[in-house]
Amino acid sequence: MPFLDYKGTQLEVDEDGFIADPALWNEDLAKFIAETQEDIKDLTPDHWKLIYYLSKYYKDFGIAPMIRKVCKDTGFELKYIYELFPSGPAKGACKVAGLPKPTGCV
Amino acid sequence: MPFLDYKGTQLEVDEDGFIADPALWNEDLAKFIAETQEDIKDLTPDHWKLIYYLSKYYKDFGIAPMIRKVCKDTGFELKYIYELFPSGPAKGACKVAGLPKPTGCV
Amino acid sequence: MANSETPLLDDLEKGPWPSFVKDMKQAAVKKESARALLGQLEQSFVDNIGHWKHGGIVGVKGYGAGVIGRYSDIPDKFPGVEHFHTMRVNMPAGWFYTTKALRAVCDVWDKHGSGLTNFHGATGDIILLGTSTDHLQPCFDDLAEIGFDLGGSGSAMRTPSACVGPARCEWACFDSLNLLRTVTRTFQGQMHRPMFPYKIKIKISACPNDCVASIARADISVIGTWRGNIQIDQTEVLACAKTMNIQTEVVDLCPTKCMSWDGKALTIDDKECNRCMHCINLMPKALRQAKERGATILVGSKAPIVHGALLSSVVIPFMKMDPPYDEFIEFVNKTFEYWDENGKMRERLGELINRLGMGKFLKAVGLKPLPQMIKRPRANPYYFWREGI
Amino acid sequence: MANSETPLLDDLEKGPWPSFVKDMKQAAVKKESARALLGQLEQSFVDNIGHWKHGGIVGVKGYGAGVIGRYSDIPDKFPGVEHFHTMRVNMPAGWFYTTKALRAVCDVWDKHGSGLTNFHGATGDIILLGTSTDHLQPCFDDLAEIGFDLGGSGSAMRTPSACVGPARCEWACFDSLNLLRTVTRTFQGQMHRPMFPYKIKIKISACPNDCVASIARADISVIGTWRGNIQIDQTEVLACAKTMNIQTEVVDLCPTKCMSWDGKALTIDDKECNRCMHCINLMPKALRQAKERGATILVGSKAPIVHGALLSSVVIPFMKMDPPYDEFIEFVNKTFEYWDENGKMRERLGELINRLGMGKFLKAVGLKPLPQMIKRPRANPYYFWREGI
Amino acid sequence: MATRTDFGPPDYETMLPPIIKKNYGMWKYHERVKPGLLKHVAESGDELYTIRVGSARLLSTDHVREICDVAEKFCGGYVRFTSRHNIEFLVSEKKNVDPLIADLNKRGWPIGGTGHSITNIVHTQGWIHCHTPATDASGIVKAVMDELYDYFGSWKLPGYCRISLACCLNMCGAVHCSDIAILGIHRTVPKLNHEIIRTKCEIPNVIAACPTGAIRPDPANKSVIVNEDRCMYCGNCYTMCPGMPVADPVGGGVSIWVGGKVSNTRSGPAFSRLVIPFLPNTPPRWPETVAAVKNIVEVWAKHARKHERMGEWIERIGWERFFEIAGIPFAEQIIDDFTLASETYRTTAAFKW
Amino acid sequence: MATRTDFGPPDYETMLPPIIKKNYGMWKYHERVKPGLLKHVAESGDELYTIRVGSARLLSTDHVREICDVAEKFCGGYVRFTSRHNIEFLVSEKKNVDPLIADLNKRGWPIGGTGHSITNIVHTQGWIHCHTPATDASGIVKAVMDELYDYFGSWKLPGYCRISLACCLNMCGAVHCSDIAILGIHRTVPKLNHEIIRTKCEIPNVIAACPTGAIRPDPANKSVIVNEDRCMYCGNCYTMCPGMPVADPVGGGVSIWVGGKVSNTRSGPAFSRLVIPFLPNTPPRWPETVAAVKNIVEVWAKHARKHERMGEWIERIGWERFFEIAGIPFAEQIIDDFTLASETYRTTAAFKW
Ligand code: SRM
Ligand code: SRM
Ligand code: SRM
Ligand code: SRM
Ligand code: SF4
Ligand code: SF4
Ligand code: SF4
Ligand code: SF4
Ligand code: SF4
Ligand code: SF4
Ligand code: SF4
Ligand code: SF4
Repeated sequence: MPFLDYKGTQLEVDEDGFIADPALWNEDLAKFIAETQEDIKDLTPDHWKLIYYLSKYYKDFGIAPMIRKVCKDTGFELKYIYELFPSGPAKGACKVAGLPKPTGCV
Repeated sequence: MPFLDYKGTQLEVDEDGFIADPALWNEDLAKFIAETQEDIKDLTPDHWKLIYYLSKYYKDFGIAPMIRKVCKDTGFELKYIYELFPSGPAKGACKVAGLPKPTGCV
Repeated sequence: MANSETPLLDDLEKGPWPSFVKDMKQAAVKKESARALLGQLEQSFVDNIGHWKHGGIVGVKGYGAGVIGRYSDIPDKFPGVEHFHTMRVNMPAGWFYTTKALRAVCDVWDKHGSGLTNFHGATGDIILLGTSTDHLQPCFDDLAEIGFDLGGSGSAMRTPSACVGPARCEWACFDSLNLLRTVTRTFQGQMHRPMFPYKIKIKISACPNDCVASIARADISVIGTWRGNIQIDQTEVLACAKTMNIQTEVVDLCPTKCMSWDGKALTIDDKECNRCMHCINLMPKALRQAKERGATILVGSKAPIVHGALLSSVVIPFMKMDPPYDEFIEFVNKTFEYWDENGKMRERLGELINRLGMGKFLKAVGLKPLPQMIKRPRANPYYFWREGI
Repeated sequence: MANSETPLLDDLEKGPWPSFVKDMKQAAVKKESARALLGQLEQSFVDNIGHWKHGGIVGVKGYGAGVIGRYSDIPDKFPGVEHFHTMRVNMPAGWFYTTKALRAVCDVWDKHGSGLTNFHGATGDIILLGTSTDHLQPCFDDLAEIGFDLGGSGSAMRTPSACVGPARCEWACFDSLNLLRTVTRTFQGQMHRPMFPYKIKIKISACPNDCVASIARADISVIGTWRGNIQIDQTEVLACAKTMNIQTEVVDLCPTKCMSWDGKALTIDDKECNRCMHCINLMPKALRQAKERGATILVGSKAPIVHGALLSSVVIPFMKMDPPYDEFIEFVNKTFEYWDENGKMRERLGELINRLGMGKFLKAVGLKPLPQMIKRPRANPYYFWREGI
Repeated sequence: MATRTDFGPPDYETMLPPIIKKNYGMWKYHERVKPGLLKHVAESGDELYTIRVGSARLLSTDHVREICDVAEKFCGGYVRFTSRHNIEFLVSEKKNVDPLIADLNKRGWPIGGTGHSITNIVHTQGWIHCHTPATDASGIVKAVMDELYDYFGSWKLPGYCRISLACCLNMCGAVHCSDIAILGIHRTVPKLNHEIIRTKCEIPNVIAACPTGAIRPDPANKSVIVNEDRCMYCGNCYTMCPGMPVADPVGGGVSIWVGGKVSNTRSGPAFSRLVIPFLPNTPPRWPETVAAVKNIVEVWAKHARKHERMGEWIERIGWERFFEIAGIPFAEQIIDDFTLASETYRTTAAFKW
Repeated sequence: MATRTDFGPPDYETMLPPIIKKNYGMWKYHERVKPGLLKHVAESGDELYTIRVGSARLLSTDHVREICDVAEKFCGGYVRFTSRHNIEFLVSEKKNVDPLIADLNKRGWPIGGTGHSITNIVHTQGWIHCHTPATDASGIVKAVMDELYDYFGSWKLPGYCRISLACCLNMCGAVHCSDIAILGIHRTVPKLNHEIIRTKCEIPNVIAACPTGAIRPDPANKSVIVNEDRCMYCGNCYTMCPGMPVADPVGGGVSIWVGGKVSNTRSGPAFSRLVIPFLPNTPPRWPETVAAVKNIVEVWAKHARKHERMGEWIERIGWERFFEIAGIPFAEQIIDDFTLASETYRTTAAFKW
């Protein structure tokens, strides 16, 4: 497992840059991941809206929401989500929001 | 619905002699039903064992136990149950134990 | 009757087919309950709905089965059918009767019931149609007197039945009536005292024509069959050829296409024959089953409640069927045991097998898997590997 | 190599069939990652187990699909395949290439990847087999440069495919390649940005021979068909008769038995023909499909995960298939909509239809029930009565 | 008195006519002499004539006695019934055959039901005795048999055609495997009586009884809730619980199923399949049902090949063609949506227009 | 840089050789000249020759370039691949056909795969690239095709025989509808790593992934429990969750399925069915698997009628007979016990000994 240098500590992430222990997640870490892993310098309110939505949904249901639901609930179109997170809701937004790495068919 | 004269009050039973409101059931009523409906004058300890077993099972699970279970749990053979209650566990014992009338296929 | 009380039913007295209304009226002459039944039925014809209350649980002493309780939902209008329970009376095997026995049954029923009957119920019992609670025990006592016992009902083994078999059919591969007698006698307790998760039925047909529809409506279906070569009498074949087209009617319709006919002789490649009976049915004089005979045992058929109707499926391709039928009785016992132990409330044997898997059933009753048990292998890759690796 | 490091794989260089090991070695000469792959595969041959970690989720900007992430589980041993992602590159319809285009792809892949490919993946894509995370975006950019886009992956519409059709086949009942182009272009978004409950596939075969196996592995299967009479050229029939037995090879094998042959002319009772193609396949010069052509649309096929494999089943017996294919595109859109709205996570269209009922699907996409949609009617009596009574 | 129990039915051996006792298991072949008359020949050379007589099954004791009269006069006091509830007179002396037939004709008792005829309709209780019917049994049977009467006593049909009737989805009998099945169906959801449900029903069993999982518990009320969208009116909950009746004068009616069979001949056993989802209850003669059954019989008779049963014929021509030839409109209910539905879908592009 | 997206694949029209552009949609008929050589004749009279060449599918870029060399030399720089991953050289001038064939022969590239031959084995990634395989793909395919090589370039078979391979139950490809399918299977339950399950897996999805309902939540541990008796090792939970691997060196292996097809010809599309539940993984040449496949091909070739595909032949003779003729022992796993199992049971007394 690779490690990232996060505020002097060694933060464990997997090969795809997802943090190894989702319990460590917080807003600051989100910013750090966004910048180092996703090349997103500034998290706008819309970024945060999506991040909070995902992290709350995961806490409530133990799964990531289906994309259709994400779009419906946030009011964002999928294209726009890709503008916010160019690697997309799964690889990008979920990673920043501290969700476990999406699995299933690729 | 027919009524039985039970200690001066009118006890509602159905055509088959099952009491209309199982909530009214008590030991004394059991004796009364046994005598009037099932022609059983004396309820022996084995009668009671079966009666209590049925009424507890029904309270716990909301259904009458399957016969196999009755035999296993009471240790009574089915033939013996027919000796205790000549009309059998369903028509006889359940009636005396205050369970609702067994339904399903006849 | 100048102004009939049953104008709708009266219409069904007309027409060439025997009229049940006539019989009802005949009984109504003697019996108040039959009269009431006629009235209530007319009412149903008017109302487009049945007029019986739900359920009813009555019986005779020592038995949990054999009587179907029934009460009118308009007893004020038709007090004669306030109680109207039917008794299921176990028929003699093959539905053979002396008139003496039949008359005795009629006498008992005139004494205790409505004077109406079904010869027979769909399961095979004599149905004595309608009596009141107080008559049940006396009626049964009188039936016992003349040698008739009750049949099954409820969560019990049901009255088993068999085709006419060797009594009048040249195709019987074993003695269906004798086997039926053995089964009926062996399982008296299981028939009269419901103890199972649900009903269970056994039906016996002595050849694949299956004249009691056992494959469609018996948890355990016994169907006569044979091994070896169909016996051909070529002289009779030639005789048949005079009245029928052997090529198109017999050979071409053989499902396995294992027959051939050159105008002189009929040949059967018996190894490929699946014993469907078609050719034998069409040429009863010319063709006879092979001499080694027995039965195929199938399990699981039933009507649709709850998970859909099922046909029985093969579990024992061939079993010798000779008295005392120990092997079969042992199989039935093991099957009862497995079902009783594992079946849920109101789960028929076929449904249990579908739920837990045929493999488990086979193991429980000690049978090894054979290709004859399946039409085709599984198409899904979801199988277990139990023997360990 | 005096002492080969891959003795097991070396064995697979022998034998007449083209050897993938040779190709791997060829690539290994140039590419460290190909060399590592060879080593890790040999290790798998020794260990009897794969050596890839679970999952991997990587991609290119703006897309959620098209790349399959993969990491070695023994990277220390084979650092060359520590990252080894494949790219799914959408193939041109019909898998036609100019060598120029092919060479361009090879050049890009030599620059960015292992130098190993699959022509093609089972879904139809060009599979570029193995590169590292940092090369993904540049590789895609270079592919874009030469006009190749990525295909589908994940919970997206997958790269659709079509049979060679009118490009080289006389039996094409519509232009499969043109339709494929339209579908691919119309649904770029749904292919590149997963948004559905699961994967969804469209495959197009221009006649019932179904050379892309669409009926077995496409949520939406398009299969060419026709209405009217098969065109018979009796002269050619007679020519065929010289080299084949028309009676046994064609007429007798017609599943509907609607053909007859008297040694001079072939007759087809087209009303009874089910357009299975058998006769046309055998006599391509003599028989041609009728002139009114179009497609049958079927839905729901898939591999076994989770509820078992399914074949597609007919929902539109006949649809004209002419550009701009609006009717078909509308059908696809409605189907996506229904599935997306009702499908559970990882539930394929066929499974959804099985769960909620074909009737609901038909209603949702605006189709009326037809006997052509079923092999046979229901056998269970559990049906709804929705229109009210 | 200690009641005698478990003695079983009378031994059949005591019920067999002497000719059968003698030749038991030694029959050699049979002939179908004419409709309703079978001749069985034993290895011994003995000949047994069977005359099959149609029966309404619902018999008065007096009618049974009349049967006995006939049997005593011609058959030495022996008679049997068939698995489809017909009466069989067993004649051991050829000379008795014609007089017996004459006697039966005089009584107006129909002779037939053998071979390629339409034999008795196996049926159930209906409004006569059951508590769950969606239609009557005896009434429809009488009406249909009156109409198909000619087919009972003749051999005009290409093959066997077995008609059955059951008055509700419980399908007593073998309607699920009949050439033509007449099946009572309900079309209304149970009308809940919570008081009865609370006091008289075993709720877990009621819930388990529902094939579609439409019933869920309502613990607060000690009752149940029915998801009406999921209910397809099978009435199984009512079987378990008097508080959930489904019968309804308008909702109840008849459905028609075809193509089932039981025998292993040629194509083997098969289920009957839905072709007409609903016909109204129109006593006393159910003309719509009678017409539908007759149409199907006659369409089959006209198109099928010799020995080809309903289902064999339809499977040969295809169901899509059957609906067309029979002039039966296709209805959405015909498309299965229960557990094995996917097996009934058309998973091929080969079908007829 | 703003990446260009959603431009789609190259337009096929730019990839078609001139003869195809000219005669597009106007082909009249074709002939199978000899194994591997097709001749298509257009309404215009133009003739197109196609030479089909077997491919391992896993190609190096250099190999692809070599294909280009050939195509440039003989085919004007055009080439195509088939839906079964063979290479097709499209020759518009007849005179180029023989030289091309000679050239291909020199290279040792197999010509064939048309008509009643055994064409390429459609297959998957196996140990080359996938994370869930129970066996390898390319290795077995090479071993089997080496053994069946003669059938690729000849027409010795009675009909089409399509062989496919998938390395796990996900069945990438169409093995579920192949005449012969080689399918990787696992035989061990997932080895749970609760730490990974807890941190990396969406438990509700993992539970839903199990076809047999073997997984239940273990909320205390934020993990899951697997009912081992119910698990049939499909590996679907592993797809959803890295903490549940099923692969195992001894547990993994190969199963053989037969009788599926795709085309609508005659009998129509059908699923492949299990005949050999397990053969071990024995790289590099999987001799047991190769022998099993070869045996099935040859038994079919010997017994089937002309044009009769594997499944058509077996359905005609009966599966019980197939097991006998093929000498394959019957195994308990062959009897279905999944959701449609009842449809596969023998619901007739008619079968062969
Ligand atoms: C009387 C009879 C019909 C007739 O007119 O002949 C009959 C009548 C009833 N059947 Fe039946 N069944 C009768 C033969 C059958 C058969 C045929 C057979 O046994 O060969 C079947 C189909 C085969 C089978 O068992 O699956 C049959 C399948 C049912 C079912 C559905 C069982 C299933 O598993 O799907 C029920 C419903 C139930 O058990 O709750 C049922 C339930 C009933 C009940 C008890 C109604 C109920 O829900 O409580 C009916 C009582 C009617 C009454 O008031 O008299 N009856 N029932 C038949 C018994 C007569 C006899 O003993 O000879
Ligand atoms: C690459 C390819 C196999 C190949 O070697 O050709 C492939 C490879 C994988 N398939 Fe597949 N599937 C491939 C065509 C198919 C097909 C055939 C088709 O598309 O025509 C099927 C059967 C048809 C179908 O979709 O049902 C197929 C049915 C599956 C399934 C089971 C889906 C189901 O509903 O049953 C899975 C499992 C999943 O989705 O979780 C799966 C999952 C996978 C995954 C992503 C493994 C996983 O569980 O995450 C494999 C990635 C392998 C890798 O590392 O590269 N793959 N997969 C094929 C795609 C190449 C391409 O894009 O051209
Ligand atoms: C008497 C009876 C048996 C009994 O124990 O009561 C009986 C008696 C005979 N059956 Fe049967 N079958 C009887 C019910 C059945 C049934 C059950 C049913 O219909 O419910 C079947 C299965 C029907 C089905 O497949 O749906 C049945 C399917 C046959 C067949 C197969 C016909 C076919 O082609 O599928 C034959 C063979 C034949 O007739 O050629 C047959 C043949 C016979 C023979 C010829 C056997 C013999 O050699 O004696 C008997 C006279 C047949 C006739 O009617 O022409 N019997 N037979 C039953 C008379 C019923 C009735 O009153 O009409
Ligand atoms: C090139 C290709 C289409 C493509 O777009 O790539 C193709 C091309 C042709 N197919 Fe095909 N089929 C092709 C895959 C298929 C498939 C799909 C598969 O195997 O995965 C099928 C379905 C197979 C199945 O049923 O399992 C398929 C079932 C047929 C059939 C029906 C055969 C049958 O009897 O069932 C025909 C008709 C025939 O050959 O008589 C056919 C006929 C043809 C013809 C004769 C059509 C024509 O007139 O050009 C082509 C040459 C056939 C030959 O190989 O002799 N093609 N054909 C595919 C070549 C695959 C390969 O490399 O071997
Ligand atoms: S099942 Fe066979 S043996 Fe029995 S009566 Fe029918 S034809 Fe005869
Ligand atoms: S019994 Fe059936 S399968 Fe056997 S030869 Fe006769 S017709 Fe053919
Ligand atoms: S599916 Fe039909 S049209 Fe397409 S290539 Fe195959 S045979 Fe030709
Ligand atoms: S296409 Fe098939 S069904 Fe039609 S005539 Fe030809 S072989 Fe017969
Ligand atoms: S079919 Fe239904 S209504 Fe008719 S007797 Fe049987 S249970 Fe009663
Ligand atoms: S009638 Fe049938 S479907 Fe409706 S609620 Fe009752 S049991 Fe369920
Ligand atoms: S079949 Fe299974 S192991 Fe093979 S590539 Fe597909 S998903 Fe991977
Ligand atoms: S391997 Fe398959 S069956 Fe076993 S637990 Fe996982 S999902 Fe369930």
